[in-house]
Amino acid sequence: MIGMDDSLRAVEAVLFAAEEPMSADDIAAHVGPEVDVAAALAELASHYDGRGIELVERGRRWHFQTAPDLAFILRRQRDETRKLSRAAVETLAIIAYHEPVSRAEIEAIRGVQISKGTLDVLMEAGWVRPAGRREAPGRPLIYATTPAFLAHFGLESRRDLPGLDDLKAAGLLDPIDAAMEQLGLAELEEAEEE
Amino acid sequence: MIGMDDSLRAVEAVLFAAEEPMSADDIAAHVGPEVDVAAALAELASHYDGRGIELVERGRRWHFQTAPDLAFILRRQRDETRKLSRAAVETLAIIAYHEPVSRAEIEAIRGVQISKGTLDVLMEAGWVRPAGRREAPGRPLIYATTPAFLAHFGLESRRDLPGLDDLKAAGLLDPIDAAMEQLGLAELEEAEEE
Amino acid sequence: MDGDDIFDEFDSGAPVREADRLTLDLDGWEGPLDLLLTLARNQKVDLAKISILALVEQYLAFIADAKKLKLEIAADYLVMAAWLAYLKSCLLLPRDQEADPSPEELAMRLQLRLQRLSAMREAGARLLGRDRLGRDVFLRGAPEGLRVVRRSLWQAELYDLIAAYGSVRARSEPAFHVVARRPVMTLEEALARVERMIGTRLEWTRIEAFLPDTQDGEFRKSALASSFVAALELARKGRVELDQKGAFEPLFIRAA
Repeated sequence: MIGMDDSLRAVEAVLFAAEEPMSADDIAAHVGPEVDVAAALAELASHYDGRGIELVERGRRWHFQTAPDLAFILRRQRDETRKLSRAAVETLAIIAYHEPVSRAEIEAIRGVQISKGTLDVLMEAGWVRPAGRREAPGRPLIYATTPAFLAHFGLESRRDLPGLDDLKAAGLLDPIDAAMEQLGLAELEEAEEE
Repeated sequence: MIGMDDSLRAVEAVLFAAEEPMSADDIAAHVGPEVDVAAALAELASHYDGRGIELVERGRRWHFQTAPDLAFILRRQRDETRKLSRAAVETLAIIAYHEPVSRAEIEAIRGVQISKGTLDVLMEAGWVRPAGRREAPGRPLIYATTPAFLAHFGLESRRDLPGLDDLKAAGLLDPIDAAMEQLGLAELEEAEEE
Repeated sequence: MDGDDIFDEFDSGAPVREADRLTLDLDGWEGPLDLLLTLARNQKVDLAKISILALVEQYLAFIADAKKLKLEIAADYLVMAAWLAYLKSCLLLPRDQEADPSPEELAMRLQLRLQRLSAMREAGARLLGRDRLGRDVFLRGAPEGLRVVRRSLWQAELYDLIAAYGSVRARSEPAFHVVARRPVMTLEEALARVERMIGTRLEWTRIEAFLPDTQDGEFRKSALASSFVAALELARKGRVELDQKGAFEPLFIRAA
């Protein structure tokens, strides 16, 4: 005859090592007929109540599980600062200057196709959101910037973005630069396909 | 600030959910810096002492496992682990007690060449790993045991290897002098010329 | 006889073999040291106290028996036998004071080797006998697992944004390409000119004589190239003949 303590220990170990939830009969098959499995389960459940793990019954089967309020600990979040790719920055700029725009319009302005991932990244960053559909053939999705976009870039509103004349004055529309950048573009696009 | 109870619960949950033994740092990464992991581990270990499950330290990593005396209950639900060959067992013992050792040193102790497969089996089991090269002529690869070796054989550290102190005291773990193990080949050659 | 199979039936690590089986069984020994160790154990004393001489006798007798039975004996067993025979003679013969190492030293080394192997064999057996993970003790059967969720914090500066827009717009500005006119003689012009000038000239004339008179170096180059191709074309049609003594030599042309 196994004492109550040993019964408890046996049931505890069997449930711990089990790969699936176990019924009382499953457990009895392991620990032997002399063990009062129901009593052991009840005592174990009360012992683990309020601990980091608990013993739970689901459809007459028992298993240990992590206490639900601690689930967040099992998913550790790690933040990584990453720089936006060139394609993403250009896409974001086009959306900011032209919003709302469809993907086809972005591509027309950029002169280069954009991958699905590029828009995803901008949406993940919280800077771009889908802003409905254009009432035009195909009803394409259109995109716009978010308040988080303005906050991140320190803008009161989109009107704070420098206009084309300002860009020209700052030399940012210099065609020679553009030609040179275009040369490098093919490689950049390839790099984005990671 | 998390209270002591919550710290305990968090560490307990992490160790229960973990798929592998965890170092205190691993645990801290999940439960957060405000938890005194060492204190929680000590308290948990004493809480589980004598239960059907226990908290053990193996090579500075911690895990829960079933109590050894309950093996008879649990064994039947498992496939018998594959049996190791005598060559593999001896090689494992030599590595564990002498580490790091080169293959030539293992062969010197056993008096026979070891087949390539023997070390492979030990590495595949995750018990042995290459541990760099000896700064000696030929720069031979040297081997050592892993944390998984300690975990498998229930050793807190290599200091717990059975009989380690006695073997040391008897000089049986002194560095292997390959020349000495050769029994003096020069004399042998002389003998053969007779 | 390497006996080094990975998974055989042996799981104890501690060899227990019957003395009377030794003479018949040469398989299953893991080398001469293994055989020696088993013979030594048959002396039923502490390895530190065994008689090396008796052990040597046993080993040599064993090998002799095996030879009598015409059993195949691996070379390393024979090497060990030779060495042991040498050791035996050293131990029995009058002492050579010069000998280094001394026979006693050699005997002690052999003893130490046997002790070492024996110690590791026992250690292996003790390891295997421990409460082993996955055999005697078990990890949690269905751990939830721990996950690390990576969250990207995207970074970009306002300047990057504006500069990117500038470069996009600059790229899409219509570009004007002005191609400067260069003085060239077309192939058609050269063909007509060479054909007209060659007439029925039967004397060899250098191709340069067919070029227009010009100070413009670029135009002259173009005219030379076109005239050369024109000459080849005319030669193909059988209207002219070409002659050149060697590479880079003057090229001569005449009517065919």
